Amino acid sequence: MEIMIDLLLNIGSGILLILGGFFCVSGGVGLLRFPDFYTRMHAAGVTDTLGAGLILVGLMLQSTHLIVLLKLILVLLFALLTGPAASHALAKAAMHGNLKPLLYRDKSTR
Amino acid sequence: MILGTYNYWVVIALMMIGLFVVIAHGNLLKKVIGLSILQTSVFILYISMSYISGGTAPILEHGVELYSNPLPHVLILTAIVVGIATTALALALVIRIKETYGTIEEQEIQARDLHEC
Amino acid sequence: MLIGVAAAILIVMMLALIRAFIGPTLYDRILAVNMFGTKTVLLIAVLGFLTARPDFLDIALAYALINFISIIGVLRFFEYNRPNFTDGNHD
Amino acid sequence: MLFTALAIARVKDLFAAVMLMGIYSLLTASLFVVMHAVDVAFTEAVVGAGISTLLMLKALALTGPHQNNSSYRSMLALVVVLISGALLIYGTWDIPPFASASAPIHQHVAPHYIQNSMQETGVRNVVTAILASYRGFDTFGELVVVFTASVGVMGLLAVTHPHDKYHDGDAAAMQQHLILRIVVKMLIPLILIFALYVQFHGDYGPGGGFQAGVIFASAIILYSMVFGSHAAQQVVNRTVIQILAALGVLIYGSVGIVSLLMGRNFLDYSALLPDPVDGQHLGILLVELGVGITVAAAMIIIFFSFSDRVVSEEVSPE
Repeated sequence: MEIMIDLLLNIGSGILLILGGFFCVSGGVGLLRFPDFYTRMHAAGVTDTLGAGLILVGLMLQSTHLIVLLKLILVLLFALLTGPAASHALAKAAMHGNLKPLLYRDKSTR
Repeated sequence: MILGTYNYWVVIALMMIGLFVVIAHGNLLKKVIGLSILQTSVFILYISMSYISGGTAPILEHGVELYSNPLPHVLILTAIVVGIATTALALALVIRIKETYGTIEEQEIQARDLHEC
Repeated sequence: MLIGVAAAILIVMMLALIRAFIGPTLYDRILAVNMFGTKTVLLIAVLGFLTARPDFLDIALAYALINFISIIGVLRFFEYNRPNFTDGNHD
Repeated sequence: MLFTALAIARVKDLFAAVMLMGIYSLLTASLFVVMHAVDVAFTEAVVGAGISTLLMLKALALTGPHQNNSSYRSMLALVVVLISGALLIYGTWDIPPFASASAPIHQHVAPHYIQNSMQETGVRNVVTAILASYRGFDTFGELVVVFTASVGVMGLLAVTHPHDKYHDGDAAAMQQHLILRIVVKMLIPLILIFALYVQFHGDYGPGGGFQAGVIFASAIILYSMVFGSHAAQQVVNRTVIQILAALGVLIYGSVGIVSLLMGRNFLDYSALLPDPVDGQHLGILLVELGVGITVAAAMIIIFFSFSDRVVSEEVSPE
């Protein structure tokens, strides 16, 4: 029984870690390849929340001590709190800074 | 033998970049940035000296024998905080220079000094 | 497994770094720095597990906080310094 | 890492250079983690990535972002750099290879620290033990340097405008960031608690007075950035902070004096309690407290001096 649980935990954390790594990489590629700032921000947002969340939960399943688990939860909490808040502030600042989103592929803005 | 000391090569490269920035750029703020690159290269020098392959962080645990050398860590830890304090002082000086001279370009400052003499 | 994840994070950090270098606007650079910071948090957490010293998580925690603070600082700097920076947007 | 540094050297726009500096510092810190220097990585992370970027931005706001091309002497610099670089590389021929355990640096006092610090001080983190106990003199000196630097910044940037002329343009600008304000409100208590945890957990894990002080200060800085520096200065009174900065140094020094009065050497904490190990532990705790208080206060003073300057610059042309 113990071994089963261990095995399940390991497999679960492995899947989560791989998924998280995949989302991170795809977000990174998006950050590099997307055409304008706002779409890039969308890509970065994916890695900040989904990628980070999956990796951290994957690590949680592997942790053996309670304090480690607690700290991981705290890190996750911070990531989930600060990531979107920072993205939001960044988008707002960019909007105020007269950086227009690329809606169509034309050069005339307004 | 050459490959064995690659950490020093990296440190030297960083140090030289910092020095280059300090000498080549006339902007005082850029000079401060160059100085802090130089400073960081020294930190890396110390920390890389204290690293032992197979060792672990110098927080004692049961059953672990080989630790990194903690002494450079202490020196650098305090050096970083002192470094930020001195950087702040340098930046404060830059700001005062800007207020007095109206510029932070080295040559313009010297030109104004000569002009006033 | 953990090594693979660490490698993936490193790749992402490289990508973010490239974006920070070429970033056409300043906001792109800020975004790249922000992402770089969050990835560093993850990398340190994973490294802590890799070396079996989960004490490292304290550092990851501090990173998460400091990264946020510096991003906010940068943004606020823009909010009310923009007049000087209108021509600095494209370098 | 090298690429970052090179990019910093090349970029003309100072703002981009400062941003890259932030990345550079993060990279350095991860390098320190890889090299097992957790305490140092901690400090570099909180100081380099946080405070120093912010201070540089503040300075940038005061001096203007553009660099003049005329004063760019790359030839001379290149020659100097190449010559000194070659000399330094020549110097590495005799240096023992990277990461070998038999290098001279690992033979001198370090084994003593690692083997005996547990019995002598009762502190698990060797770095903390050395910092506060074995090399307490150094740390005291460095604390005084930090204190002096903060006094120097205060003296250089002291605001001459009367206080009631404050105009909090930044606070008004931040008023509309509702989400940000709420998130920050939630975060600040967490940061403060985390700073205290770092302060007192320094005996067992990475952490200690320096890091805790900076984290504490950064919580205040975050508050002042989002709610305006006027509001922040109502929370942390300027005079109180100045007194606190001196108080930290005084705590450190007086621990030393007390041990002197008990008939031992300056900063020999074994004298503080009947049991030498307990005494050491108490002494380290007190000293770290002093360090934390002074560092936090000094950072807050420096930051306020800078940001007041920004505000008063904005006021003066009107």
